[in-house]
Amino acid sequence: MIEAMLLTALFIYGIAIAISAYRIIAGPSLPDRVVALDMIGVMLVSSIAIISVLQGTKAYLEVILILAILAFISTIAFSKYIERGVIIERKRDN
Amino acid sequence: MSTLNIAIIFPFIAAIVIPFLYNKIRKLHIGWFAMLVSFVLFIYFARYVPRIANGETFANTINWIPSYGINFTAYLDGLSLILALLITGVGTLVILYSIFYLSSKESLGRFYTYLLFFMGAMLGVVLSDNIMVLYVFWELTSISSFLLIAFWYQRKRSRDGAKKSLLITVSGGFGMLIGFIMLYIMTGTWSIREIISMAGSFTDHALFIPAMLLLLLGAFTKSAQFPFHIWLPDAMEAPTPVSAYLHSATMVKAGIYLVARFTPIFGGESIWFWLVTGVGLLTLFWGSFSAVRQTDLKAMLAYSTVSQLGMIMSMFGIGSAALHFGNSTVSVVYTQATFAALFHLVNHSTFKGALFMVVGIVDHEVGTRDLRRLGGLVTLMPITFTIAMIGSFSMAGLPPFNGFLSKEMFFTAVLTIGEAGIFSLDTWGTLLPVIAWVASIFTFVYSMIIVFQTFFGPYKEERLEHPAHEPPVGMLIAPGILALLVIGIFFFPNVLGDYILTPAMMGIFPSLPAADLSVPISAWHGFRSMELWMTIGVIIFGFALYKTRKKWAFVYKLFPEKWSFNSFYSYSLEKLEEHSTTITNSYMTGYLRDYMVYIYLFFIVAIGGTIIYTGVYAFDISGNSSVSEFEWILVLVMIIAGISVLFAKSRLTAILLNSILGYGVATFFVIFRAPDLALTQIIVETVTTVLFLVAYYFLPEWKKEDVPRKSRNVNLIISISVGIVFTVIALTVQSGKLFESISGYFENSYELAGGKNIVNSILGDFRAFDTMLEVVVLLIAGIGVYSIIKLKAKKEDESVEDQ
Amino acid sequence: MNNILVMPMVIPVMVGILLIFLRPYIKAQRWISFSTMIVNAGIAVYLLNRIQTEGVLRLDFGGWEPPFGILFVADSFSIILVLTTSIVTAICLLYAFSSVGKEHENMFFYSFINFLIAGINGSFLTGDLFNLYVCFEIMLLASYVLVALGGKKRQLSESIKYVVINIVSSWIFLIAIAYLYGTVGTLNLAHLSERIAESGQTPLLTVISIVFLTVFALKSGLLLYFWLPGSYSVPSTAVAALFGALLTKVGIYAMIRVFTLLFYHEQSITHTLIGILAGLTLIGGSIGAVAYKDIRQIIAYNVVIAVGFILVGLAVATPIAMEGSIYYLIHDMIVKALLFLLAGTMITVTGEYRIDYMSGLIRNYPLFGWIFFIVMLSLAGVPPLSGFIGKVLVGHGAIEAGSYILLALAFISSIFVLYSLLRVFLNSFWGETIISKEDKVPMKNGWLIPCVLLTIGTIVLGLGAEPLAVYVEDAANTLMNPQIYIDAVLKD
Amino acid sequence: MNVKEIIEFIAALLMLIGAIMAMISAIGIIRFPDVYTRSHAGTKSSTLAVLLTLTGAFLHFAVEQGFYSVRLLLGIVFVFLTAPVAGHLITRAAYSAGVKMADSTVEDELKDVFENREEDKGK
Amino acid sequence: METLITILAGVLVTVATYLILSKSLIRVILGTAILSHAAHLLIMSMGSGLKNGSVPILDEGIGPPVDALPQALILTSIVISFAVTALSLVLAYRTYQETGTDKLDELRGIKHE
Amino acid sequence: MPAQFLLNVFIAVLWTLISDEDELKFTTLVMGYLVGICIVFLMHRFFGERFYLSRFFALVKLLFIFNVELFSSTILVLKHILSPKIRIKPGIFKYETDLRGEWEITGLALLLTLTPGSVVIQVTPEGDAVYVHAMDVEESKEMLLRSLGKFERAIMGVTR
Amino acid sequence: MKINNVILQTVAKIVAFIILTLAVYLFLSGHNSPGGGFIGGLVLASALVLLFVVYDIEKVKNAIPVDFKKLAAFGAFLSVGTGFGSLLFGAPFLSQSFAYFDLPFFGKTELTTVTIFEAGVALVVVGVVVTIILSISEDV
Ligand code: NA
Ligand code: NA
Repeated sequence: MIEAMLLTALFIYGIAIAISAYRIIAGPSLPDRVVALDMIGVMLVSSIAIISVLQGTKAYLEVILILAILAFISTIAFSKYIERGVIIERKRDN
Repeated sequence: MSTLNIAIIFPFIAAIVIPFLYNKIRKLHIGWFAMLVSFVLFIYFARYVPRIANGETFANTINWIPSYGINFTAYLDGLSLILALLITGVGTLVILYSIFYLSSKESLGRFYTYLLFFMGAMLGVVLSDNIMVLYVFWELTSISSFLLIAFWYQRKRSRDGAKKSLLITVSGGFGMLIGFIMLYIMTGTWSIREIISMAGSFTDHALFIPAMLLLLLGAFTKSAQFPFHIWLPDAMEAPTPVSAYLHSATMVKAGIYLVARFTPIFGGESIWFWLVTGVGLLTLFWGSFSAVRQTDLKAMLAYSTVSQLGMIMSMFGIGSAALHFGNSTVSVVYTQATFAALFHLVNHSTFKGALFMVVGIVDHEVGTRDLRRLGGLVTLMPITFTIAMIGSFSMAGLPPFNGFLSKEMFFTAVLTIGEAGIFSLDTWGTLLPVIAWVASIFTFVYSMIIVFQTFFGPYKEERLEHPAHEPPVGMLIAPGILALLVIGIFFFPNVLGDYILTPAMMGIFPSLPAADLSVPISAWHGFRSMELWMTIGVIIFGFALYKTRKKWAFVYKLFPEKWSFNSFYSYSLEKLEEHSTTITNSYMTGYLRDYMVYIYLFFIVAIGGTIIYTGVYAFDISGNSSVSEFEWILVLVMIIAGISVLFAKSRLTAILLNSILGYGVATFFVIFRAPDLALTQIIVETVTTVLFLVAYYFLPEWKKEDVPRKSRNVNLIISISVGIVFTVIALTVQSGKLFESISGYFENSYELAGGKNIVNSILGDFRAFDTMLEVVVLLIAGIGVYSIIKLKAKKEDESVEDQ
Repeated sequence: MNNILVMPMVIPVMVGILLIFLRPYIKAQRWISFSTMIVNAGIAVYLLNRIQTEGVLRLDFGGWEPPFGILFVADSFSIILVLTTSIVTAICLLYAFSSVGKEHENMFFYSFINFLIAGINGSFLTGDLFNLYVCFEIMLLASYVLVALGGKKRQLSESIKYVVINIVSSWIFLIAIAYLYGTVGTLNLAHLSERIAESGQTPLLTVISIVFLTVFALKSGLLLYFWLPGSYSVPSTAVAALFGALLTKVGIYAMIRVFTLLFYHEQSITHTLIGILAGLTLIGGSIGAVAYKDIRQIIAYNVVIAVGFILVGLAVATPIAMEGSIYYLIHDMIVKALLFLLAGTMITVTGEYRIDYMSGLIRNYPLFGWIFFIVMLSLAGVPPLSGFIGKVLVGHGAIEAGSYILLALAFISSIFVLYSLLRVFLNSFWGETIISKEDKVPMKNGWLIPCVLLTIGTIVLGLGAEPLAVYVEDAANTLMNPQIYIDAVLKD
Repeated sequence: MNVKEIIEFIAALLMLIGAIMAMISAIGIIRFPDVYTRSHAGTKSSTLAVLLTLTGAFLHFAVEQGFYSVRLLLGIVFVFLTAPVAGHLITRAAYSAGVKMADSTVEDELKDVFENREEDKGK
Repeated sequence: METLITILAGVLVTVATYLILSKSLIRVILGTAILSHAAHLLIMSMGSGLKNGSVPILDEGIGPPVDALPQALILTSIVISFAVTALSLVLAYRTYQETGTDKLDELRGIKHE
Repeated sequence: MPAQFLLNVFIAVLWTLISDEDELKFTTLVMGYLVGICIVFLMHRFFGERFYLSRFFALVKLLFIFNVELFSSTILVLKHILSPKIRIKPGIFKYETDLRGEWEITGLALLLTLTPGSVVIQVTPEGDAVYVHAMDVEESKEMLLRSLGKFERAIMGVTR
Repeated sequence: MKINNVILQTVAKIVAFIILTLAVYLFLSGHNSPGGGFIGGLVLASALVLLFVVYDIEKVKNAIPVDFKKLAAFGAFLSVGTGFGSLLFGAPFLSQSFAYFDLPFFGKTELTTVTIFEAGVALVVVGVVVTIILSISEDV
């Protein structure tokens, strides 16, 4: 039963991801898409947690961490790109 | 090391020495040194005459590439000797002549280097037993000829002439090379003597005829046989001594030598007979016919040479029939044609050499060779005239000059061969004497033109560069000697015959008894001989045609210039370049998309074609692992995201979608039990995204692709096909695994490499080398990026760029 | 222990790395790089002779037994190529010293060259398919940088095409490896050969072999040579020479290796296809070589022709033809380097690219002109220069195998080679001299000496073909008898 | 049912609830009218989902393998730390980029400040 | 699963190919990035079964591990594709900087005759 | 305050030494630390400072408040999402805060943003006010302001 | 209105430290669990990327005054150098050796040349990623 619950959870996550992906494709604005991608990242974190429970291995715990961190970095980069165009400045004015 | 090999190499060494010597010694004409070389060699070869006449032959081998049986074997027999003597003898005379002909302002060092280089190469051709080495020297003669023709390389005509001769002779040489290789394949040896000893044993081989044809291609191009003769008139751009030496006396005889040399192997074959005889006669006719219309003395001599070479060639062809009858007395009759060929070979060298020198003298003294500007020189240049007359009359076949003798023998040959009853000669045989006779008439005509047009008639000083007078004595010595030979041979032909020609015959017909090969030469065959009447006919008709030549000159207009082989040559080269440019430009568009289309088309056609041809596609999903709903959704999301990239209106959207793909792949790595990969993929994906964003700041936003619908459809079809091919093979592989993977071994990574993470152990230990190199790849990319960004072109560099 | 086997690759790698630290010391960089090549040549000579007595050598990295680890395998074929590469590179480096300029040299130029050579030598030596891919990538990455280094407009726009096309071809390589691994489950070449032979090369394997063919056709410029004329005409002369001499050769090497060691069971499909491609390449190259007046284009298409010619030998697949291909490979590496150096120098001294804008150079630079003349003859296969013996042997093989069309195309193509270069010689070296003695750019010894050395190379290789014969014969023999290679790798 | 099984069940339940919340958040980013409101759903409701799911996983490993994963806790901390920043940054970026707010928006006190800034730039 | 993943890879290949055939340099580079995803999925699917086994970390997994070799190969390949993508992006940037265009049909180079 | 911590560690080590077990055990150290906490708490007035763990307790309190807010507002947002017709009136308002310094401002922003229905969209350059985007200004502004106040106080409990 | 980045910068500081720690952890644990030189290096690099994005090049460079090109080269030197190291012991190129030692405090510890090799890998990754990003960003 537990496995069924986990699989269901995973399935639901999958749908959630699919819905978010729709937002990426549909937009309309770029920030919309970034929001959706960020959300996908976070939901993948959860999904991988469930997968590792299902597979019974701790091997993916690093993946979870790394995904959480790098989705964040991605989002920062995208936001900064939208806001300023340049994402790495030589010298910041503030 | 035998002196024979040294004799071949000697001129080469001298050729190398000359430039140095030339720089050191300025006072003495460097030609004297070259002449000494040539003369020494002449004496050297002359000393062989008695022993060769006794039937001896000489051979010596120096190893060159023994692994492939290619060795430098020098072989001297009668046939080689005849040419060696011509090469060195005429060489000596030509150099002597050139010393006075060429002013010391010319680059004499270069000239004599080339000339001696040629002499060595030519000796190599006639003295080599190994056909590969023969080929080596063969090409060297083409090259030296090329260099000599373009001696005045500033002139466009010289360059064009040189180019033409090189292209034609070297191309022919390439064909001949293939022929040689075929011979080797048939016989297993490169040695001519060994091949000859096997003659007859491989005539049924499939390569026999191709080898023969290719060999003849080489011979015909080199000896300026129709239709390859076109290079020879243009080669007249060379300084006159060169024309006299290479393009009449020696190099052009290399092809004839080759035919003679290979007669024992191919002679007796009907194709050989008809090709050699037919092409020879055709050349004879066409050369003499064309010579008449020339207005440039040298061009006239060039066509005359073509014609004469054709005559010699045809005689060798006729003579080859002898081998059809094997070792019988019947065959001896036909060998006389070969004898005549050899005889004329020598004769031609004497009278044509003299004539070229005369033309050179005229050109040198009055500054023109144009027949329309010449005339009346007889009183001003009597000695020159005498030599010219001797040469021309000999060429025309008049007594008491050597040309008469060989011409008579030629008539004999064409007359008798019709009776042989082989090679369909009974039907076509009568044509031979007719062509020979007609050609002789034209020969007579241009010979007369040379004498009368130049030396008689009104003297037009105003149309000459310099007033006419006799040249320095030195210039007359060489042609004078040749003229004396012309007469001397007429009176004592059998000295030549017995000591030189007969031994050469033994080289050509090694299977026939030596005693039967010598032919007594006589000037008088009696009134009943057909040959005499033919000669008389030639003189009568010749004179008539000479006198009326303005009336029938229109004949030449019947063949428009553009139908000539010459125009064909220029036209093809021009069109070749033009079409090449069009063709190459048509597909080398410089547009990446086009190139990618070619590549993908290749991918689809070659691989897809093989799939269909082998019928290999197979799908078997029974071994598949299960698919959970999550995975289905993930796949769908990725597919949709992937396709959406194509429609993304902004590049940022595209990158976001690509991120989905990246994360998706990472998730699949998790699902497929690959934590290391998932980690790497996630980080690399993010860093790549950052990189894209960094670069985007500097790049323009992507606009909608304004591609024509047609090429969009092409792109779509290609993309889908590539995807299909890719997928079909992958699926087939999955259902057709043949072996267990070796990776079971790595499962013991802890015991073997002390690591529990198998992937890491593979990367860090089992396949650490890959990892090490991968680090290098990264490093290259890193510093590469730095270098590419930091190193910018200066503006002035760009200007040359955009040509 | 055969650790010396790895040196031709690892020494350049290490040197390339160290030179990054030696950035300010350009002189040191030059001579270290040069010495590296000389050392490599020495190692190659040593190995070549060891192979004659001990047979094919191997080195298992990390001591992991084949087929599990990665290993280098040295047979005569690969070492001959390593040797030639080292010599040619050393000479091109000499040229680079006085031609690339301080800005380039300061931008890790010599590091990239070393990495390029490391990649090339690694490709020749590796006994592992995936490692071959990695070695290719090293070579390619270095070449990407070298093509673009300098940052001129045309360089950049050509390098972009070069890079993208190579990325795609590397991708095809990768998937080909994946397919093969999926089917036979191993990456070691010898092991692959054994397993493929055991399966009798199933149709599927034949299909996969065509995927490999596609890759190597791209890398070597076999029919898929569109990228070549552009990208070889933009980098600095010394680099172009290295490219012209070496890069396509790696593709050719890989093609020969793969189709003699792995996929030799279905020659009616694979080798026929190679033959067709070689023929088309000869045609396309020949047409291209006479199409343009830009000397860079002319020589680039000459590279293409040589590719076709060498692969005729593979298509024909007789021992003699194989020997011919090997001879021709060596010859072409030397002569193409020379040709590119000459063309580059012509452009430098005249400032022109078109042959009809140059004239009478021989008067100003006589030695230089004669070198060009010799190269022209050598490339056309005129004896006794180096192209001759290879041409004869390939021709021999083609006749034996009855491939008359290929034979004809191969020989006709050499007429085109001759004609294309003859045009250059007649137009640019002969003719009226337009540059006066005062205006002429002085010919640097640094340009001339490398050219002279390579010229000596082509003459010596032609006249002295015999000493090489034993090695070439051994190389061809190993190629034609895969079992020799397999035994060397998989048996102890 | 022993304690272990109960905890395992609870763990699974937490994960399932997390999934459902994520699902609802996802619907949120579809249904909400503008990027600002969507970001509420996107960056935060999903945070809770992650909190629940990772807690579930933590519990699972704790009882199943006796393994108390600091990394999972760290993951939770991480999401809590970063998700709001991400939300903040995206909305800020959207605002800077001039992404329109929904028609139903009633109040924008930032507008004036921003317009001043634009004018400053103009000078 | 294997079939599904292969088809996914095939679709990615199609997309990437289409992108590579386009005019804009950035599209092309993006195409090459997607191409590598496809290759990696393919290599993965070439192992001995995608889910047949546990994580290739001893102690960690239960039962025999999956085929680890393809994973190692992919890792190498990921890093190499990263290097190449970085380099080509920089080239694209420099090309645009020098020539003022990122349209490949305007980057044909010189016209020869 | 570091002094308190060092003292605590010292006690823990001492405890371990006193325990004098056969081998080094982590649990013993933890036990010693707990004992130390008690001792330091009793003694902290001697240092004339706050007990160093009081901030910890404040933090726990903050987290608790936050979690309550998180759940309540999440439910609010989810309700909005799931309601058949979304009737929200979003808007941006300015909130001037007494908090100063990067950590305090950041803390407030994080907490506020994490609670659904509100996002900090800008911080003034002076750092004395934040602009908040609220999902439903009309209905929930009051509630938001209340929780903002709670957060402010809780943060100050930790930092000051 | 100037942008006040206080939230981002504050959080980034914390996050960067966590990532750095994680990087070291992943690097060291790679032999027996996911991680290793590549991954450790990549994580480290991404921490730096984060700092570059959040702050600016000058600030980060002042804080970490390293020539990343040389760092990368040094890393490559280490990796390739371990290969040469095995030559000294007459072992085949790139032979890795490992052994277990009983160290005070650490207990039974495995020491292996792979670690040096992987350290080199990690340095290259960090050096290269940063070099690439800086090269483009600094070019104006
Ligand atoms: Na990303
Ligand atoms: Na909130």
